[in-house]
Amino acid sequence: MFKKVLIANRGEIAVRVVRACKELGITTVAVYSEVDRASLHVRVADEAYCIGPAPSNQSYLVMDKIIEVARKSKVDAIHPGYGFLSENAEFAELCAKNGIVFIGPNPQAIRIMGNKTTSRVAVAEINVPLVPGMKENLLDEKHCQEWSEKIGYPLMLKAAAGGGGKGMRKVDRPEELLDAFRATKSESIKSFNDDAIYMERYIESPRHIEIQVLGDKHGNMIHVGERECSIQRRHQKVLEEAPSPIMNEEMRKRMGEAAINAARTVNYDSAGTVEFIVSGESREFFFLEMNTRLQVEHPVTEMVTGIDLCKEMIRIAAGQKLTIKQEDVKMRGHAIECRISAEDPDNDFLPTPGKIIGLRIPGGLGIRDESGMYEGFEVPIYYDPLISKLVVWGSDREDAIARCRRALSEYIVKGIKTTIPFHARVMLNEHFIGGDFDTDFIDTKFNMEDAGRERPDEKVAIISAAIKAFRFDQQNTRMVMATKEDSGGLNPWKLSGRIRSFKNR
Amino acid sequence: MFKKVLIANRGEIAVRVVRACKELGITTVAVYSEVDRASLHVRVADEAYCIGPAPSNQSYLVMDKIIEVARKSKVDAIHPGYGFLSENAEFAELCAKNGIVFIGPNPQAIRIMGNKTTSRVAVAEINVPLVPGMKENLLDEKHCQEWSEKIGYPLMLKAAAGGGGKGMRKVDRPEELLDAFRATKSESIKSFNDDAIYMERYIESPRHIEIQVLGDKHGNMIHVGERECSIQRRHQKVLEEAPSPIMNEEMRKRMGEAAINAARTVNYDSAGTVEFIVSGESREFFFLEMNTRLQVEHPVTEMVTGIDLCKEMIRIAAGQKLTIKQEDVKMRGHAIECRISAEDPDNDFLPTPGKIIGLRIPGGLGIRDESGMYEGFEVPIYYDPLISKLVVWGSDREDAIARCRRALSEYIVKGIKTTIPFHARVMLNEHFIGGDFDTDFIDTKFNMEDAGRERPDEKVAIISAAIKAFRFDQQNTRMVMATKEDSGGLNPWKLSGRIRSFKNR
Amino acid sequence: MAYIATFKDKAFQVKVEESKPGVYRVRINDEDYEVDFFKAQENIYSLIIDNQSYEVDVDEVDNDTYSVMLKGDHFDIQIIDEKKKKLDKTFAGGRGKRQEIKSPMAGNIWKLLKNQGDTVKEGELLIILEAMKMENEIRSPIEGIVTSMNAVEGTAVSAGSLLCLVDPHKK
Amino acid sequence: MAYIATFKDKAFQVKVEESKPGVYRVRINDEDYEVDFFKAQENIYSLIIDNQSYEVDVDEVDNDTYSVMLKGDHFDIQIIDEKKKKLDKTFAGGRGKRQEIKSPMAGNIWKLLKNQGDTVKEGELLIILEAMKMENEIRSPIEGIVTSMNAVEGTAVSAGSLLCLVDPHKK
Repeated sequence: MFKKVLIANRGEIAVRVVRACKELGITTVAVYSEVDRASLHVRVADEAYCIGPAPSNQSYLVMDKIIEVARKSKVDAIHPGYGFLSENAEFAELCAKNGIVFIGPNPQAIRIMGNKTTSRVAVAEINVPLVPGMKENLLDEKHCQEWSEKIGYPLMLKAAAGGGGKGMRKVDRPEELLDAFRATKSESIKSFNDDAIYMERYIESPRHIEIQVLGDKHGNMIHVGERECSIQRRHQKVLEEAPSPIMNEEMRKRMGEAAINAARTVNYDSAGTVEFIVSGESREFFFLEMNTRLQVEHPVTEMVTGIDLCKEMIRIAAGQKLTIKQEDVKMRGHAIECRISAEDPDNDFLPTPGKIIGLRIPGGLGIRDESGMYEGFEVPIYYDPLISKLVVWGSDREDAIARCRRALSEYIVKGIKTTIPFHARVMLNEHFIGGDFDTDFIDTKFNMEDAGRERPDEKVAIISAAIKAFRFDQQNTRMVMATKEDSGGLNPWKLSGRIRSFKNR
Repeated sequence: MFKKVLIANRGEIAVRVVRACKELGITTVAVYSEVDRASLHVRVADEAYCIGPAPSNQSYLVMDKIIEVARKSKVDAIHPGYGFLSENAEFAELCAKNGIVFIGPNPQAIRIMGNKTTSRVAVAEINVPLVPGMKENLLDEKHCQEWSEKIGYPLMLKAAAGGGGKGMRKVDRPEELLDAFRATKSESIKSFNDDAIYMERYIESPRHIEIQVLGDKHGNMIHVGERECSIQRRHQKVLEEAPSPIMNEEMRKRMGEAAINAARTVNYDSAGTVEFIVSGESREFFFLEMNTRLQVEHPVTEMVTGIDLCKEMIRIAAGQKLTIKQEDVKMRGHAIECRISAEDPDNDFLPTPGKIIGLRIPGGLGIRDESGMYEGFEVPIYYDPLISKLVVWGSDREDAIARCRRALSEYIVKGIKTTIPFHARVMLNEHFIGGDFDTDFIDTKFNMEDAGRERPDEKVAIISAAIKAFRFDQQNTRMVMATKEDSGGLNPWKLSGRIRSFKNR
Repeated sequence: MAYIATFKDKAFQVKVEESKPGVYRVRINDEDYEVDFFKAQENIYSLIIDNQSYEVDVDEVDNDTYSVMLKGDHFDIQIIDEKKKKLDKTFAGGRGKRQEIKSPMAGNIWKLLKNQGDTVKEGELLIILEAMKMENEIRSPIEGIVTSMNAVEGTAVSAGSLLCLVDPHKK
Repeated sequence: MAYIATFKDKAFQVKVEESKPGVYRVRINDEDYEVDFFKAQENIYSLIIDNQSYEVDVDEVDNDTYSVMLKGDHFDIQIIDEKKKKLDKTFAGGRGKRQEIKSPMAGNIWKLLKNQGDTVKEGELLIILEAMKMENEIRSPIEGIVTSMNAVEGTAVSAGSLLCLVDPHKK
């Protein structure tokens, strides 16, 4: 096993990896940008190195700086977390060149699976179902016209290098096609510096369901069940669960086998995720892409299977054989993850960087906190707004939702607005409770249903605000009085700053 | 199912029960003493009623007050938690008389199992093994002499009404017998207002292992595995785990059957615990007593079995049938509970009531926080010093210990001393890690081993304190200077109070 | 003390008095409430009203505006001293007067969609602000004319900086 | 600044200077340390010393005495200004002088084991204090005579109250 590991990341995922390493007896090395001196991952790691200014292209994304720290601190391996350098084949190769183990799959697997087109070509060969569509890229407008006739409407245009919901466009009618073609191309070049796009069928009531796989360097490969990730806002996952409410054993077996087959095409040798789009109507499933890293939502799988994916990934990288057999993988109960972001759900999810001045994290049975924040932490403006994940386990889906609702009611983050109230309202939504949703649900139906919600505790809110105003007025009066009496002529206006500072009591 | 439940308790167990009720959709009613207005259980419950002054015999123990609130708030049932009225048969009967369900077993079960002598008589009849000894009480010194010859040395003298480690005395030699007889009798009358004592064999390398049972009102009864509770300080449990490091399937089956048989003698119809003393040498096990309530340490069983004992207990009280069958009870992994108390482990565990001015609770996979405190909470002097329980799950015992060590290193409680450092050091102790301990381990071996520990980070501690002193001195100097310059002659000594208040920055 | 509370364009007459330490009598329009109000943590209060227990998170976000979190829901409530309210009326401007568009957060000006002199509709996009890897749209709250554009593309702004002014069309 | 640090009867010469904001140069006896000292939360500091990261919990418990928690271990460290240390020496009393026995916590006096005029051995039980359902034993730190017993059975005391005085035997 490794003696020392560098974590080339920040925030909650860096804390997650530090914890896994500590529990394995591995010394941890954190890297941090100048604004991240106060970050939790720096505080919990055994060693810490500053690697440059705040913007990630001057720190977390600079491969040479990371390698330099890795050599200086004499680590055996680097864990990339997610984002940043986690799916960069060049970085994985650079690690190898420097005699450092990259905790992830082989670079070739990253390279093939990192591109939608090459990955589709790879898996198509072994009969993993693909959304009916092109295996190559669109050449020009004429080519686009031709394919639209083959595929039919509605159809999707997608950036080959796309991800995170960017560079996708649904086209409903032929007259929209060419405008959409140009717009998708230009968005793709802007976002990914690559204008390659392709076309495929639009799947009705699409659900996003993914399969977690684990492969080792000795040819063993298992899947550890699915995650339902259809609760999305603008194509970004905001809430995930395991198992999927629409899954049964037979379908899980078929999707699991498809995922293993897809991973085998690149001799996958780490923890990875094969994403599928599933028609909520026909229950057909189609390969979307493979993520060659630990996912944000990996904890829900851990909660139901009892497998520590982060530790398994480290063990595999250290050359150990998988000790878990497919038949040992048993799902128990149900898990839900709420992504807690520094965003204001009552104001179009506007980011809300700032200082966390108060914090109460929910507790009790079945509650897991995956947090990168703490009381007093200043959420920086430079990085992703994800500050924490609340993961909840229950004996079944109904129990997990009830517990999640309870946990969210205990969760308090003061100083900045977060998405906690949004999740609390999702947990009360009838369609969500019924498992009846697709990837468009939040953007289309939920918002309308949510806006019309009742607010039975309006009076209590008014009472609270009024008493607070009253207490402030009383205190203010007392202080001004006291000042007049005691200060022997000191100008009370001079104290106004001080009085103000009492306002937030 | 109940619509509304009153929780006749305070602190972490009241919070535990409120959470279970909320997750079941039950409205919760808290009761609180005057000093407990700020307690967490009042904040998380849906309703709250003050029931009198701080001392528990004027509030939490006053049956009539509790019943009055129950009637006023129209609850269907009362959950007693542990301690207070939880093992009071009279209270259970009073509930019934008022048409309120007591969430616990039938009063007769409480009555019989609440007394060591009657419980021993009951279980002896159905061949549950007892520590070789008397089934009646000692009459006088002569009677004591006679029995000592039958049992042999070393032997134990025990108060019939005893509990919590009080009223027990080991006697090694005949010449100590009569003094010990008198001392145990007087301690028993002082502690329990009852001088009945009895004698039994002393078990070598005694381990305290208990079996959790669940029985319903329809005659179904299962056991859900054991808890190892041998880590004790002065006969008080401080750390528990499940499973026991000395257990195997065959022994679990035998002890589980013995526990079910013991519970059946009183038609046990709730969650309950049958405690055994096990010889660490011969592995013989003997019935000690049955606790007819939820135990402090119930969470470790929940973590390994996935069964919510608190919810099961409520469902049973509501008349539902047990849905879990004996063959469905599967243990997965290993769980450890550390009791976090307001006590100073570096000062003979002296209680440390006071205000919690800072709090960071550990997070991540396998960590469960069962806390009755929060930042800003003033731990009152009137009640038990238990303020929180840290419960940790791991894939096996080694993993659980590693994770517990990691979690304790993240746990910060500021303002009062707690037992967190004690637990951190237990997790490093070789005998504990090896599973090699008995109920005397902490009081005898551990303290010596612990006192001789190395302190490799002495220099870092000195650096931290010195920089803090330096920063204070700098700030102080700057402030005095500033005062001299700005105040135009104001006496700087007048500001000393203010300067002091900066000291703890 | 007498206040006017406003929530979602509804106004309520509110009277508050402290009946004993920590206990308040609150009248909202014609209903009376006896409130045990306890500060549990910084800006977090435990209220017991007729034995109903509430945990309420109240921040004063601005002069007279309180942000209240209660059972997972969010309320923005304005509390104004009754006397002051009368004064305020004379100054009342609202949507009929000049709008100062301020940056809701620290970030970078990614794009200007309008320039000084441009006319805008209500809800029309003025500026795109980039922060935390997200593009945030700043829209005009009224129909009118951009009378001043202070934001400059590619520059950093802090929360609360004036980005531009929109004046209503003269009527 | 120069200090004398004392931990478990060992004394250390300590020099501290701020080399740049938040970075301190600390010399302990002959060893030099460059310390990045960051206040993360109230009384909780993140230290980076030669790229080693430490989280340290430091409270000033008393004048010049610091309670330090570090990696699950606890250190009581006295930090005294070097100049002040020299002064202090003349007042040094320690175990040879009168001992004021103070209550370590709020509680009730459950039992007095000694009365005024009794002689006591070092470690002998003086008083049993009850708090949080526990009996807490107050013992004599020295051999001597109880010259004053201020505690009264059955009464409540607050933390820090004087319980009794023990004078050493005259030698």
